[in-house]
Amino acid sequence: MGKENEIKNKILAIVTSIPLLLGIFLNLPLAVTIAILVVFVPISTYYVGLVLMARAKNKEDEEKRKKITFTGY
Amino acid sequence: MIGRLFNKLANPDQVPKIFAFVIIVVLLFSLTLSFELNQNQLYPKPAPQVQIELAKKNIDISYNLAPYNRGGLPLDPNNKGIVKSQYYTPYEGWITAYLTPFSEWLRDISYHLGTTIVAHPGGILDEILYYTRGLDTILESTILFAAFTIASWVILNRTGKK
Amino acid sequence: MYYPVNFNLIYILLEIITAFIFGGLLLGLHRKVMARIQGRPGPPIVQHLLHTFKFYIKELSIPNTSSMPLYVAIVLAMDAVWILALIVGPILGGSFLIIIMCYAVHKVAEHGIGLASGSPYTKLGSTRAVLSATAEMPLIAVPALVFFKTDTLLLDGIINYQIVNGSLFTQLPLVALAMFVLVLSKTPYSPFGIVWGKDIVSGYKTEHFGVIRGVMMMGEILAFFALLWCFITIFFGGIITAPLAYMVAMTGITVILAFICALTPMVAPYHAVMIQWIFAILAVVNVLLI
Amino acid sequence: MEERNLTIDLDLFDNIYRNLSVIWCIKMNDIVDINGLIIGHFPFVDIVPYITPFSLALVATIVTFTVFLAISNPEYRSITRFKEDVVRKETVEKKEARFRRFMTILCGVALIGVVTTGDIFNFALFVSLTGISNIGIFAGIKDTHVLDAAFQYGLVLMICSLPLFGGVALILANTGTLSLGVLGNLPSNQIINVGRTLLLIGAVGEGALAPFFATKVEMIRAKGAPFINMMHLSSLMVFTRIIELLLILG
Repeated sequence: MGKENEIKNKILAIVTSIPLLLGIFLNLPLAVTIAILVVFVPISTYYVGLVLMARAKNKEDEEKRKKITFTGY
Repeated sequence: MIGRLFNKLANPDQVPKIFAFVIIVVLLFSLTLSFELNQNQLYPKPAPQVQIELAKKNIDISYNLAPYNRGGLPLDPNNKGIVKSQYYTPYEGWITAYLTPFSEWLRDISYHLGTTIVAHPGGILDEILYYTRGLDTILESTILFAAFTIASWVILNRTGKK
Repeated sequence: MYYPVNFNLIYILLEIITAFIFGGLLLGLHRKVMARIQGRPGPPIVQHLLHTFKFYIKELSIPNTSSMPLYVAIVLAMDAVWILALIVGPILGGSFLIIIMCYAVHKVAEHGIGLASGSPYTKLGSTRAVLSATAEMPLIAVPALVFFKTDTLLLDGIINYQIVNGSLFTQLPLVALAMFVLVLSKTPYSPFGIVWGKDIVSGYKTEHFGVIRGVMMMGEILAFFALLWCFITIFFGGIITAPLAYMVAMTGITVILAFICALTPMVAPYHAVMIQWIFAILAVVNVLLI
Repeated sequence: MEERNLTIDLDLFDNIYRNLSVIWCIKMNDIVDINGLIIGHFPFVDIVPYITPFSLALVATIVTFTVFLAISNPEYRSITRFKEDVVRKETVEKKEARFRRFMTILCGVALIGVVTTGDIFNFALFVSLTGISNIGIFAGIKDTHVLDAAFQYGLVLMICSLPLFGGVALILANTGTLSLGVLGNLPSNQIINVGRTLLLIGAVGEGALAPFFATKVEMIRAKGAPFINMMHLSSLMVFTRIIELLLILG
């Protein structure tokens, strides 16, 4: 996963959460609410998960841990 | 006993036989019931033989077409046929009733597509079916074409061809 | 039945999150009880939830052999379908048939998850998913027999019927048993859990890790919660109405499930189909007798 | 019981058929009890699809699945052979994949018909169409084990057309209508029950559900994930729909 991919995932995570935020602030009809929840909750959890994963991977201690495991070989 | 039966069912070769057997059992059971037709849905015309006799009596030529003649004069807009339809339509009793949505669209866009409407599936070809149901014709031919597609693909791409 | 025109999204979202957390705790409890029966200390009850969150920060790598949009999309479909079930069931009190559909799609998703990765282990799991679906679909259709008793399949209507005529559990015990077997087959480590049995590594889940596994576990938690909710509503709807009572009942059923899971071995695939099919026939007999 | 039926019918046919639009809004008791509120209906002349929350959910599911299955590539299989020191990646041939993808899309379209139609004859036709496209999905495979099972499944499908259309014919002959909207209001009798049983057997054979599942389980060992998944989806959706249909008839 390159840098571009991470940026793309961040953008997608924000874009897919926008309908949920809209639904919270506006009073939408029921059908629209259901559609938003069913479609966007899984997708946004997926992309938020990808962003979280990238963050966890970029942490310094993660790098250190990797080094140790590789020298361990 | 049950175990042996299930072992048989687990073998694909046996499945059609057992399936057919189950259908036979149900059909045999159903033969013992009394069958009743819904009289009200029979075609609202005299029986074919009676029609012919009536025709002889009245010297009406159109009655020679006995069961297929549904009354009315051809190409006469004021003289509708006598039909008993399942679904309501303003064009009921006409030869062009029960067009599919696509045919209706064709009818509405132009004056010059008469034959096309008549000839394509879902047009009036299915008039023969008495129940005059447009989509059925399309579906039946679709099933047929799907079968033809599969068969031709299998034949064209068969392995070990010379 | 009356569908309100405006329904707050926050309310529904909170309900889904509650279902997720409570379902996760229930599955944790399930593991704990099983461990205690087998004489082990067992993980803490929050372990299952922590497990799900842990996968969110683990690296995701998609196998080179997988069939691509399907690999991700089908896991998301599994989540989406149970969110739909949770909206239709507890909030709207809608048709039970929609939950049958959700269950069907869940089985399709299991099959697809197994196929999409291209690994032979997941392939085995997905083959078993098809095998179990052939028996579980009739089983979930059995509560449709409740229709002959109550003349309605709307969950609201079923609750109303039970408030007037007493709980359905006493009237249709064998149908309740069939539904219970269905819930049992969706519990981890169950005798009918042939799709994720440890004899085929992890069944259809073998190749899924990282974020995707987290999303998948979320879907499974929601599924467990939704099925438990359906079971309680359809057969004890008149007695249990308050949310707290629901929680107590769910905990009780989870403990029973844990006892069954801990004490029974996993049956062979074809035998699982056979046993479940027998339960379905028993339920039909029960309905015919009344 | 039969005579009572006929007298009811006389009233029904004169009043109700003429005002179908009125019925669809008010008198659809059974469908409302099973599916929830009827949101609307399309008065196509001979086929009257009605929209309920149930059918909306089904259509949404099927459309989503069909789109995703159609755009997915088939998966690879890594294969090692004896005396060879390489791991080969095998997948479905391009030509074969194209044909099977077409059949997958056809199956999806037929499934949408299955779940929306409000007419049992059209239902039987659509189910046959899904069956034949399922066979198409498996016809391209060059694997004798799979083809043998697919052959048996094809036999079952052909046998299935008897119970499916026979059941519909029995119901038509007895009640005089094929429309689910009207059938939902008619009381059930023995002949309708036989028709329902036949329809159920037809759907069970079509979907290869237990106890006739052996063919399907052998078939899905083939390659080509998205296409095979469609077959599973179709059989389960047909089963879901037939539950609704049988309950409406009752």
